[in-house]
Amino acid sequence: MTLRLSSDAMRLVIPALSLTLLLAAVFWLQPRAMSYVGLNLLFNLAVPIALATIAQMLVMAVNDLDLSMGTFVSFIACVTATFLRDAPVTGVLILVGAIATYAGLGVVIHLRNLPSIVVTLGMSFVWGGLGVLLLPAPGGQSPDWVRWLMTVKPPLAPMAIVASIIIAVVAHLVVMRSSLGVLIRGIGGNPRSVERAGWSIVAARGAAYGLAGVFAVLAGIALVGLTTSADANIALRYTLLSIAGVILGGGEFIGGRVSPIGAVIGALTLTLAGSFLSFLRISADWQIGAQGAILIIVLAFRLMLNRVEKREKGR
Amino acid sequence: MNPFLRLFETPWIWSWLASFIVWFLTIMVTLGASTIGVSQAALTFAAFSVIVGLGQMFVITLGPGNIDLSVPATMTFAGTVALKLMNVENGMILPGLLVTIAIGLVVGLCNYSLIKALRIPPIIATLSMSFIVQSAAIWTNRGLRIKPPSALADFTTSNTLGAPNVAIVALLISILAWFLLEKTIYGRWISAIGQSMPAARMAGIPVDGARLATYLFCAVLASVAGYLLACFSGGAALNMGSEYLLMSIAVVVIGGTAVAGGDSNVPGIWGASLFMFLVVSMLNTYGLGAGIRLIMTGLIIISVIMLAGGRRASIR
Amino acid sequence: MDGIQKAVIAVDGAKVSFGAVKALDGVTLRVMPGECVGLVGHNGAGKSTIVSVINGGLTPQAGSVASDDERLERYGINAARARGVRCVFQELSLCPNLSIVENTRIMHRDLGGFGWRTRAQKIIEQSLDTVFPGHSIGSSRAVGDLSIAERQMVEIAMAFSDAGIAPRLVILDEPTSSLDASLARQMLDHVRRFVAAGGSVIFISHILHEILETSDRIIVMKDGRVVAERPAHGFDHHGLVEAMGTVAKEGTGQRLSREQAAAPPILSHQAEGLSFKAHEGEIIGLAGLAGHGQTELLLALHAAQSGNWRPERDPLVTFVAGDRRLNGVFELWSILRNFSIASLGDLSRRGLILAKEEETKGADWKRRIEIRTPDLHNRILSLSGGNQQKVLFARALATRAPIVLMDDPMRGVDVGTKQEVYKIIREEAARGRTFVWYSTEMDEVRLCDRVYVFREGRIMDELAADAVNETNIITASFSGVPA
Amino acid sequence: DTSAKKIALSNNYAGNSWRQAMLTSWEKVTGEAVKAGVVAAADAFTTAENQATEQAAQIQNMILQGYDAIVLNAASPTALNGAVKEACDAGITVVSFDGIVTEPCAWRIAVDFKEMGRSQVEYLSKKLPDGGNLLEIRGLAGVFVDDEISAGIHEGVKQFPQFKIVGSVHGDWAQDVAQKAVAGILPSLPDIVGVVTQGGDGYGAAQAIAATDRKMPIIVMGNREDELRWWKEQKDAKGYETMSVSIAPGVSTLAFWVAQQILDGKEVKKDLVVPFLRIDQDNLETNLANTQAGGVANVEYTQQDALKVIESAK
Ligand SMILES: Nc1ncnc2c1ncn2[C@@H]1O[C@H](COP(=O)(O)OP(=O)(O)OP(=O)(O)O)[C@@H](O)[C@H]1O
Ligand SMILES: Nc1ncnc2c1ncn2[C@@H]1O[C@H](COP(=O)(O)OP(=O)(O)OP(=O)(O)O)[C@@H](O)[C@H]1O
Ligand SMILES: O[C@@H]1[C@@H](O)[C@H](O)OC[C@H]1O
Ligand SMILES: [Mg+2]
Ligand SMILES: [Mg+2]
Repeated sequence: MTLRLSSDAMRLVIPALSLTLLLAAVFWLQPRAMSYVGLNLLFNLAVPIALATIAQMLVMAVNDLDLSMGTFVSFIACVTATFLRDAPVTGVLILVGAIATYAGLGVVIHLRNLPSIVVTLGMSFVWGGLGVLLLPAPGGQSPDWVRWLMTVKPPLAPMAIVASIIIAVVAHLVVMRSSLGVLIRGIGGNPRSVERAGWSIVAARGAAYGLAGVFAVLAGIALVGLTTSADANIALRYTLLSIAGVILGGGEFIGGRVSPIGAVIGALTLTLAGSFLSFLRISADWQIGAQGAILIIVLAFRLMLNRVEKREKGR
Repeated sequence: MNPFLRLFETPWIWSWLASFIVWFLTIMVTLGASTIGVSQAALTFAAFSVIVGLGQMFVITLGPGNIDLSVPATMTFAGTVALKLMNVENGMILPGLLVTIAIGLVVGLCNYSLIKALRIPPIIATLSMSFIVQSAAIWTNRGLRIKPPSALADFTTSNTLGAPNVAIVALLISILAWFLLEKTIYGRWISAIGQSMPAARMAGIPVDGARLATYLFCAVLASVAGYLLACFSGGAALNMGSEYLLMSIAVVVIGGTAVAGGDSNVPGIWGASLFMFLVVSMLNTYGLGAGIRLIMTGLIIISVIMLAGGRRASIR
Repeated sequence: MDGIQKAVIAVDGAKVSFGAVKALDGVTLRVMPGECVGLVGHNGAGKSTIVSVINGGLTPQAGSVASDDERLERYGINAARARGVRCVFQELSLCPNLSIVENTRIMHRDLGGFGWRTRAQKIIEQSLDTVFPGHSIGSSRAVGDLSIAERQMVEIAMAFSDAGIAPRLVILDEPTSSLDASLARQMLDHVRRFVAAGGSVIFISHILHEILETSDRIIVMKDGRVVAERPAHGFDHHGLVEAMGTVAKEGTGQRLSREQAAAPPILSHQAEGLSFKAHEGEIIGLAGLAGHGQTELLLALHAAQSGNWRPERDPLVTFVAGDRRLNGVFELWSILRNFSIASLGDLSRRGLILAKEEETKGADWKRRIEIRTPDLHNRILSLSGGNQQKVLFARALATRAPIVLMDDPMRGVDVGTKQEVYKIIREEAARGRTFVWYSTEMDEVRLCDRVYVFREGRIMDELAADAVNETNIITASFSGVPA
Repeated sequence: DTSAKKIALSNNYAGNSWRQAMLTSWEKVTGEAVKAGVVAAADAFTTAENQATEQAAQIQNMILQGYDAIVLNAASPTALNGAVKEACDAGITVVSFDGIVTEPCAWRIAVDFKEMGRSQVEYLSKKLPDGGNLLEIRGLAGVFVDDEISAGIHEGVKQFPQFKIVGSVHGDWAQDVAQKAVAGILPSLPDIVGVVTQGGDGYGAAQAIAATDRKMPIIVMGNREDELRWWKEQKDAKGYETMSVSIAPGVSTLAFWVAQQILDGKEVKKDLVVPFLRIDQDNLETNLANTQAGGVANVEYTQQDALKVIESAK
């Protein structure tokens, strides 16, 4: 065996390198960030994004796309800031129901052979509406244990870093190492062969969606822990962020090619890119445009490394 | 099979059926007295969704992952620049339109350059691009609302033979789109690309040329929609396109176009656009609050797709 | 039951129809332990359909399936697998995004539990080593990174692998279509070993000598029915072809060598190794072991000659795909649209498609190469694999391009059809068309005027006229000494 | 002395004319202040997507950048509390305005949005003593300002029961959205005498109604130039009467001065109230003349004005 990286490992190297470079740039612009507190400030809001990105990744692993991720996380945030605090039992029941609904969606999408984009587009209205019903105006309050969890100060590394590592490891074990994970990715790769091996694709798809629901629920809870309260629009941007995070992390839209560790890195990169920009002090008119530019630059970097990799492989 | 039953095999019938039901429920509130009013309003506002939806449909036809998220920003940018250029003068209407089209072409070109040069999924490329275009819109006029030239304002807000002018414009564009898809080589090309890009390439289709043309077409339609909408609503605003992000995608998919690409559908866009407007009007009319209204909208979208979905239309 | 042995699988009077098409019209078939049953028939004869019935993927509308004399009422995929029925399908059916080990996990449902990776790895590596001794496929590689031949090897090894329930009946539906001669040999040897040890095999192939030498018994199907069933020694090549009902006009073999080299080349390419040249009216073969750079050369020739940005008014090259799922068919489209896509330039005026001319040309080619379908407006996927391949042929030949690039295009095409296509190729070449033809079948390579032999991505040798023969090609592909 | 202090503006949204006017005022007033050496820097930051999470990250970055004060127009009154608390803990002064935050450590410069809604109905009751049917145009669902103004309007209707709200749509504070929503519900509505609004939606409503053959009701305007100009045209043509009310975008400059005063060591009450800016039939012309084409009627504050506001709150 030569020392050639597997395509899975290569999928990881590129996002990791982009993150490192960006982090170096941030430290250079703002040396203050190079501290326990600084790192936490840079990354703590990436924790819920990372969870949502993993959720999106699970859906993408079975060749679907979830356009309701943002509204769903918002809805969960509303539940967390209201029921989960005031009536924990009801709150937990609602969360379980939400996960079951997700799994159900996976089943329905499979059985009726529906395009996931449309179903989740429809669901995005439903979750949004439920969120507005729960919290017509922003409010509610984070349960104390959630707040504690998100502001805990572990030794050595700040919460944001520890949490990101835990998320990455758990997701990696579930998606890349477990039988269920293989099955889910197999469906993305070639559903027919999975079916011919005697598996129930419906169940596996349902499981993928259900698992996505679990991670999305965790994202909503974590988010409230950071913001202390919620509203129906609080996480709308998670839909696109989570998709971008998966892609940045080396995942692909079809074919079941995903990388959980990459997805977490992608989420961290996206968050960091925002900070990098604000440290650059760009004129107000172009601040929004600069966000686009940075996405382009990070992806261009990914391409460059990909090229290098291809050349290596070619010989 | 009898022709009536065959109608139910067509992918667009469900969006039409849904919008008819919603239309009927809406006018029944006033026992039919609001028929003309509701119909005209629906046609008027559906027209804008139709125009952006058509462009989005062409892009979605190109296959999985193809979607243009820069539609809202392009609408805003074109609307603001055109109105600023025309500066309420009727003589500048044509130059305004030309600049609008030019903006569409530039945005489309940038979109495809990013997709091609960086080999990134279109969804991310166009998202990045939309931020830049939105910034350009802010930079050019900082949100000032300039009125449209009076002739244009009159044109966009009035009717011809009872049909709203904007709806007539949308209809003409739809016919053009249908013609492109069904009768020209270009239509075959994009359908082929949507089904399999490698196969299209090996069949000698100029894949990049066709995809570029499609992104240009989508961006131009978005900018024209922005131009018309700005004139119709009495001025361009920085947030005027934001509604049309989800809308442009929703009308395409509800209309029966295959999300996986390769199979598009013009009549469905009309059904879906009318439906999206009418369902909000109906729920408003019945006095339902925002929460309930959103939930109902979502459930109706899912029901429509459940009825229409599951059967892959066989196309010739 | 007449013998002491019970049939591993016995299908009795199976009927399957898809709409108007009777895919199976009362097929009775039994497979005994320790025998290899060869299954042949023209494209669309019903071979793949009976395979689906046996492996539980398809429930026949009439008839029954029995195993070990036990009639199975609720027969399905899992019941079949539990009885040791394994299948290598006609199209590749692994998950390309997963590693070989992970695919093994998918194929064996009860491999789960802690440490399954180690177990799966052992199982598949063992099987690969047994079937293809000396292979160099690492089991941690992703299937998508493998060459098409390697993938087929993995599938075959997968079917023979044992993870608790030992395989008793292995169905091989055209398993050698992407394997070169030496790999095919290894597989066939393994089939004999497997059968000798008491296993059963159903072997489907259009390469008749493989069937003749490997099977104990041969079943010939035609139009959904079994039309002949005899011990293998009861058939010879000719008899088999006759039983299939295809009139195989024996190939005239070698073409008369002509004075092409004098004309200036119409296509040339500097690949690694010797340089590639093609002259007008030549049939050029690309030979060598499968996956040694032939397809890459074809793709490079195609890319160099076709525009990605603007349509080519007079394209120089056209392409016939071998991997039709990947770069051949447009699945949503009708047969007609699939046929006409490459020649739309000629079927249109100012960008507008002339529907009538499209229909006429389609009907014309349907007749010429006998595409088996009642209506060209049917979807392409309603055709059998071989017939789909014919459509791709027609697509390329119907263009005006003077050069036709062919990427092992006869995979899964039946003998009769092959002969027809060979004839068409010869005629077209006589009219001045040039063919560049990659083939894994020696018979086809021998039809060429000139042959380039590949090894490890380079052109190692060039053989012309009388030098094009099996010995020379094999010598060149293995020794690798450029002439 | 605050000449070494750095102040940042954290703004969640720049997508409408009100926000653009707000940013322009900020730039103008703080630019002069920096030049005069009152403060060392006053940088404005806007988030791309109008989302609380994004703005929370922005505030956290400001902490890292070492600003002494953050002036804040918040995407949510509560969702930023975590980040605001972190800023306070880092010793940073946080002053919120327009979109205020509830975190106790921050200052608030609030407009009484409820009163803004109620006063609309009160005005209508004077113009139309007999009352009648009203159409309500709301802002963006789920946002604090929308809820407050709407609550005020409903309070007003309770106070003047001769009015009845027969329809309610969300116009998202945007003319085109309002126009679309109104056009959709209008055909099914009975006669309406008035339209109560939130700002940025009056002109859209007027256009939708003008497209039908209904009599033009009294539409309460929201200080946008296009609204005022339309009103002026109607007034000149047929004596149309209404009023217009909104918060002045220049409050951003008041917030700036308040932050500067706090940094200077001044005792300032945590809750300050600014009056909303109301335009009536008689001062329409002057206000219109002072409003930039396509902009919003505005008031900018000086340091003196700010001191007055601070004093009067004591
Ligand atoms: N799912 C299906 N729907 C419609 N028709 C089908 C289907 N499957 C098979 N057929 C038809 O059944 C007939 C038998 O097909 P089958 O695939 O069994 O042939 P085959 O003998 O395997 O041919 P080949 O040698 O080309 O592989 C064909 O005419 C085919 O068109
Ligand atoms: N979706 C479908 N619709 C209609 N017919 C189908 C469909 N899928 C398969 N068939 C039929 O099933 C048969 C089997 O197809 P398959 O791809 O297995 O080819 P095959 O019979 O092995 O052909 P060949 O030997 O020519 O490769 C075909 O004859 C085809 O007509
Ligand atoms: O911030 C709000 C602004 O965005 C909206 O347009 O008008 C009311 C303001 O409070
Ligand atoms: Mg077959
Ligand atoms: Mg076959």
